[in-house]
Amino acid sequence: MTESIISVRDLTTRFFTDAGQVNAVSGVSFDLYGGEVLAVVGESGSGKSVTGRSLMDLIEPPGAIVDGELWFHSPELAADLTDHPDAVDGDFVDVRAVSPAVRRSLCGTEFGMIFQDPGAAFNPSLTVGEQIAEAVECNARLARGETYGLSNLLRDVLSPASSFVSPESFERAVDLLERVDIPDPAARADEYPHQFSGGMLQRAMIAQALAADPTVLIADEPTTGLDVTIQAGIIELLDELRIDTGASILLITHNLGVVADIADRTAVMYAGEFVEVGPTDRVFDHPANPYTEGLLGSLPTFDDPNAPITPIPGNVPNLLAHEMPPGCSFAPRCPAATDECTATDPELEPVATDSSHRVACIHADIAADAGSSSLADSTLRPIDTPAPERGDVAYE
Amino acid sequence: MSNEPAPVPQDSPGRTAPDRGPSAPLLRVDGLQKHYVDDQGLADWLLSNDPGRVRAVDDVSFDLYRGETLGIVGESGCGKSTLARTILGLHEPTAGRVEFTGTDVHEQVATDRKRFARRAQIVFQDPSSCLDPRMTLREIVREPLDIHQVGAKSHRNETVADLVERVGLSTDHLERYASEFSGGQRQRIGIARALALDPELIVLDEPTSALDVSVQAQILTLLADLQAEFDLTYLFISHDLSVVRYLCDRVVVMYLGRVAELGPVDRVFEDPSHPYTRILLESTPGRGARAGDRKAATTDIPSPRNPPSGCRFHTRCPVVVPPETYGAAFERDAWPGILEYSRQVRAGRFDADALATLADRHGVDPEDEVALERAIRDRCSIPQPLTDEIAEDLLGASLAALVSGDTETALAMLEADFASPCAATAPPFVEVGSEHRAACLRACEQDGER
Amino acid sequence: MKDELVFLGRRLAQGVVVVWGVVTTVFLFRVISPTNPAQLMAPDDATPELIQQIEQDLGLTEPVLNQYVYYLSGVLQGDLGFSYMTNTPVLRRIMFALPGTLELAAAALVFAVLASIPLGILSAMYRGSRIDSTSNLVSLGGVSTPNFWLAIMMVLLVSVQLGVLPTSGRPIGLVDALTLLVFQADPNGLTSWVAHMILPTIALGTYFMALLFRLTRNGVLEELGKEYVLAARGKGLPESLLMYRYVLRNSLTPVVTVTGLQLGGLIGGSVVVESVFAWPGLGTLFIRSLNVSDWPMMQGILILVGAGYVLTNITVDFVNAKLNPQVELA
Amino acid sequence: MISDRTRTSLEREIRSNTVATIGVALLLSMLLMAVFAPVLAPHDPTDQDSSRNHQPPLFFGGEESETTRMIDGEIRTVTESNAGTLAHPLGTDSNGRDVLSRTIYGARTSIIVAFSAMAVSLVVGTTVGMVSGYYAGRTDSVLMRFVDIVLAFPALLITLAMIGILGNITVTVPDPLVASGLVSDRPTHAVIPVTITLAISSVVWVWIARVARGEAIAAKNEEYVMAARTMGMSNLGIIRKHVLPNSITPILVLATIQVASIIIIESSLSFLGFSGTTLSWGYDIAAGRDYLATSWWLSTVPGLFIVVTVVGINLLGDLLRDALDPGIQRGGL
Repeated sequence: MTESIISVRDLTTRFFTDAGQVNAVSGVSFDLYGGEVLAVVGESGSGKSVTGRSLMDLIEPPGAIVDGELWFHSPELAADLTDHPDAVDGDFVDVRAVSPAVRRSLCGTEFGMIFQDPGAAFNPSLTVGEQIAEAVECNARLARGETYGLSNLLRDVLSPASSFVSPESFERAVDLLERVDIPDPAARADEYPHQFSGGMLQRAMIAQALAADPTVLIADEPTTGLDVTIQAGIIELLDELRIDTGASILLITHNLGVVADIADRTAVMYAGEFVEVGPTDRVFDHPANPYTEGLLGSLPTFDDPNAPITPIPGNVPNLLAHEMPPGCSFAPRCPAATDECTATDPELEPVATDSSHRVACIHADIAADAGSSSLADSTLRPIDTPAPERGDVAYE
Repeated sequence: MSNEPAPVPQDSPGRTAPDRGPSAPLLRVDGLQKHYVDDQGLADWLLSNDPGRVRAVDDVSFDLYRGETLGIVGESGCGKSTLARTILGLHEPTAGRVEFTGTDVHEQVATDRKRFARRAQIVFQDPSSCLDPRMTLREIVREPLDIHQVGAKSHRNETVADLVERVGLSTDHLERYASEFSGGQRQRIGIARALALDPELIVLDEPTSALDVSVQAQILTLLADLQAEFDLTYLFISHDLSVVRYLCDRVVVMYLGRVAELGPVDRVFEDPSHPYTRILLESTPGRGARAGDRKAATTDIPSPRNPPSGCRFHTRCPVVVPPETYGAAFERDAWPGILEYSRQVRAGRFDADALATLADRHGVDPEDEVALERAIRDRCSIPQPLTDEIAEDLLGASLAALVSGDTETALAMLEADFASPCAATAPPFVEVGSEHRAACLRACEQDGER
Repeated sequence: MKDELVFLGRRLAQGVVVVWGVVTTVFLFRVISPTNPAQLMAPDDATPELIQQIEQDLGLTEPVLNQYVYYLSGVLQGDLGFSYMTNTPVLRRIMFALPGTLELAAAALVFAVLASIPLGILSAMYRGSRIDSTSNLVSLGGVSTPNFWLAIMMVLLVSVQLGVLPTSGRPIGLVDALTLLVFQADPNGLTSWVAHMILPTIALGTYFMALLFRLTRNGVLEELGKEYVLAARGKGLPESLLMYRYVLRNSLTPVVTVTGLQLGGLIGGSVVVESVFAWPGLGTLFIRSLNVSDWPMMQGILILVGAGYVLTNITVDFVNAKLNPQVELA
Repeated sequence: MISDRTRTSLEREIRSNTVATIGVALLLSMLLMAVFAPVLAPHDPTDQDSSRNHQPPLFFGGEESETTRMIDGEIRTVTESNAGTLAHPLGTDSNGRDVLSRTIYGARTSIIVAFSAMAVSLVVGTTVGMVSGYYAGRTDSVLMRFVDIVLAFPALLITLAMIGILGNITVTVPDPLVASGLVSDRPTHAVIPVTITLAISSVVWVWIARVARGEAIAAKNEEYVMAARTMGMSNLGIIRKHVLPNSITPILVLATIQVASIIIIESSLSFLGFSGTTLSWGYDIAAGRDYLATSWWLSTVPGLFIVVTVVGINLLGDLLRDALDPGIQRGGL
């Protein structure tokens, strides 16, 4: 539970558009621990989805990951890759430094992705069962070391039924559908995506992500656009899967309520950077960054209807490089901003009271020995102290 | 800007809330229905196909009083947006009436839409679609003034500038096109446009659901300020219970075109009488309940095209009323298990494959029907045997049919022998507290006991 | 099965309405046209009485509504009337000219499909490459060149300058050519058929080739940007299978639709191409009838082509609905 | 009518797309040619002279041949070269008329027919489409069935049938450039082929109507139209102020692209001999067919002009579509 599975260092993803360079993700570093749910929250355009897609290596032109390391805990792969000393550090492998083929095999098997809009992430002209079975099959073939050659393709083109998916894979797909609580899975496997409701399709999406027994699930806004009752079911399912399979979940969302319900730790993102990371209760009860505070203050509190809401003034900046404010990007909207804020861009530093809670704000109450955890000398020593065991730690 | 005469108080037949004194409601919705009927071609007529019918709004009644904010909450397909548009006369109702200060809205709209337009306006949900992209901020906010020829032309630009400043936008941006504003700013423009004619009622159709949290907060505080300043009445449509709780005085909870519960926000949300309201509250994220603690109704919401019989919520309801025929202990001991059993049969969870898996898991021979029946009862937590003998016999027959592979008969038997009154009768709308009403047979029982 | 019947029933009912409209329009054409058929049919020195007699024989003195009812009931029984000029049944003449046009249109369609789709896929896959820019240029030329001029230019180059291919006529039909081949083992018929087909086919098919190329290229490009293609990559699907099962199959739906619907356009285009190559088909027949105001013949051709178009439309919709699970049949 | 953003994206598109710029330039030169035909044409396009027939274009020909001619009352045998001359840079036809001048005048016919047919179609098609899409219901069904009927005929067949009905109507108008005395020795009147224009309009309006209807339906469901209704705006007002302005861009893009089809239909009709004027590209191509073996340029030159014009229009259409219609962007950002 306290073992780090992924260590991301200085991830930087940019888009090179006609309007200019967009700094979608600017030097993000974090660890994801075994079996935890780490939530990345932020408003639209904060770069949280791009972070998730960068981990999956799904950035398409005109975008590109321009910098960063993505260390993945895989002793087997590390042992295999003896000829790439740069890409290996102990049991960790830098996914960004390995060959594209190895990277692809990791992204399909060890990392599963749940997309925001399941309606767009399923091919409309293949049945849901078939598509999940494809994921199963890809994984099985990879395990057996089989490749898919031209002769296979010819057979697929010429025969009316696909020869790619074996009956066993299809059966496994039905099992997966049952696993995510889809009623009558055998019949639903033969239906097309448009015959599914949004909630059911999201469950099918999760089933597809589970096809390869992933170690890490990246869930990109898995409940957006769903009704609350359906959304609650999906969150419940994710929590259940985390316990059953031991997979870590990187939950990308804008819904603070969902975060409070399920996440062990929370990372708050603003303008392409992490501005605060820490245990969820800690971040929600004692926010150290004025932006986090503002975000929480913007939410109507259900159980105290008379509590006033205090909106953050202004708008989320767009991420065009030449339009970004200098220094701390939240400074123009920040009630506590001083001249200093526009001069320096703050780094994540542990707060004084709790080293598992880190914040990027020069006005926050930062631990005295902050300098020692700068990224320069951290190789794979987790930069975040491990997540507390669920419910074991009480905060003062 | 205000030149609307004060509405004449009307007699209201017995439905006025006691603490509002003799004042008549500003808006009264009475038995409103809006059904969409599919187009029927020649071929359908020849093949005598029944045209499809979407019961978007099906018998909705409530009153809206001057100065209050009434929330309408519900999930997608519950008909809340159709309701709003029908109230404003944008759709012709299939049945029922909407009265605005005592006069029928649809008669008024048919004869003089403009007069009604000055009394009721709407703010829309989608910031990308609510403004004409080819118009500037000035043109958009001026448009209602131009249509109604309010004041002198030169005066209108001043009114526009006032409105724009009042909603928190800069008059420097008057000549900008709608597409150049952010989502939150567009929503402010939409509000300024709605205010231009100085209406009494503003319908807010999910005005913040497409906005980020920090912007939503800006719009919510703006709406609250404007209400106090211009003495507005709001009909606030939303799916977000926290927002409704923050902004509204009373709330209508809708499910599949019908009103499930209605009452003051505090009472409805703190002591809900309808199981659907309870589930909505439990599902609302961030209320401290950890995932896994709730019993959310995770099954799909049925389609308003083919709504369930009786109480529309009974297919997802955790507290369906048991049939009356069996003994008193039946509900406590046997009913939850039987309910679970019938839901699983209906969902196809006991087909041949599933039975084989079940047998395997329980370590019994799949050919051994008695053992298999026991496994099913185990899985659905049905006690063995039921205290009521008749019930036991009937359940046994259904189980026997199921393990012999005849799922259809098993289901038919269940539906005949263990039919809940919830599936048969639509519950009446009963008083469960002061000004607090709900449509649930359970609530009726309490009502009867009182 | 019921869904399919309902779908077909509904579309056929609509189709019947459209065909009835076609027949009515075509009837009105004749009524409002200024030419007097009796004048055309009568000898030059005919007396007014004779002309009146002919008018009476043709039923032209009847009220228009009666004429309409006669015409409509005739059409319903497969009787399209008699040609003013030759006094032969219109239907027989049309049936005689139909194979020429059908063979030409079908050959042009096959040529267009075979040449455009592979090129469109390649272009989209290697966007910005030399293949792509060349194909784009060719397709721009293809949609911008009138088919009759292309035909003349080909005649000029291939036949006048090189002297290789025949430039006019249709000495033998496909059925006869095949009969000859099968029963008399004589391949000359087929060679002649092919030789005479080549130039007209290219002339007629080039525009559609260019059109289909653009559609295929755009379709594949659009499909490549879809999120489910990204998702399929994420799950590790082999790239070749992904191209086939996700990109190509989905992008072909509009191509199939347009191919079906362009049959009408091919028939229209064949009017001019037939005229260049002295091809005995519907187009030549139509122009000849137009020049002598032979309305029954023109009406017959228009009704046949219109009805054929409506039927093709229904077939294409049906096939698409069967192929594409998102389209509901009912 | 065009917003700043649209203008910026148009400008960007023009700057970044040199091919399209070439297209626009081609089209503009064709337009100029049509307008200033009397000034630009070196000869009267109808001026016949059998002594200089079948002259090849400049830089072509050059074979010498002996012919007998009557010169100064005597019959002499002279050696003549048929090399192209600067006086007739694109050669002469079988009647000795200047091919360049005829082609320049031919542009007029094509462009007059294309623009007037498109103008008629735009007015009729947009009106029908707007009414049909906005009011929906029975009006829509009736109008759309009618559209289906027109679409059931191939465009060329129905235009031919219309020509059969209308006969060959033409209107002759005085050429303003000649009338003003700017140039002389040019045809004093221009012929406008009314029948062809009407016949082509009778199909093209349908294409416009279909797109206009789709746009009207889309615009009608936008929330700003609902807002206008709650403000009490009349249906006609809504169509005029909101639906039409927001539908006009795709309609104009389609109209641009369809002008290319009209030019091809017009040239096909003239080629078949139904133009109503002899000064047209299609007519000259047809006339040149008989001399393919000897005078290749007769059919080739007018055809090239058609292709250049249509390419220009198609490039402009692609440019407008890319710049104005975000729905059909060419991938990428």
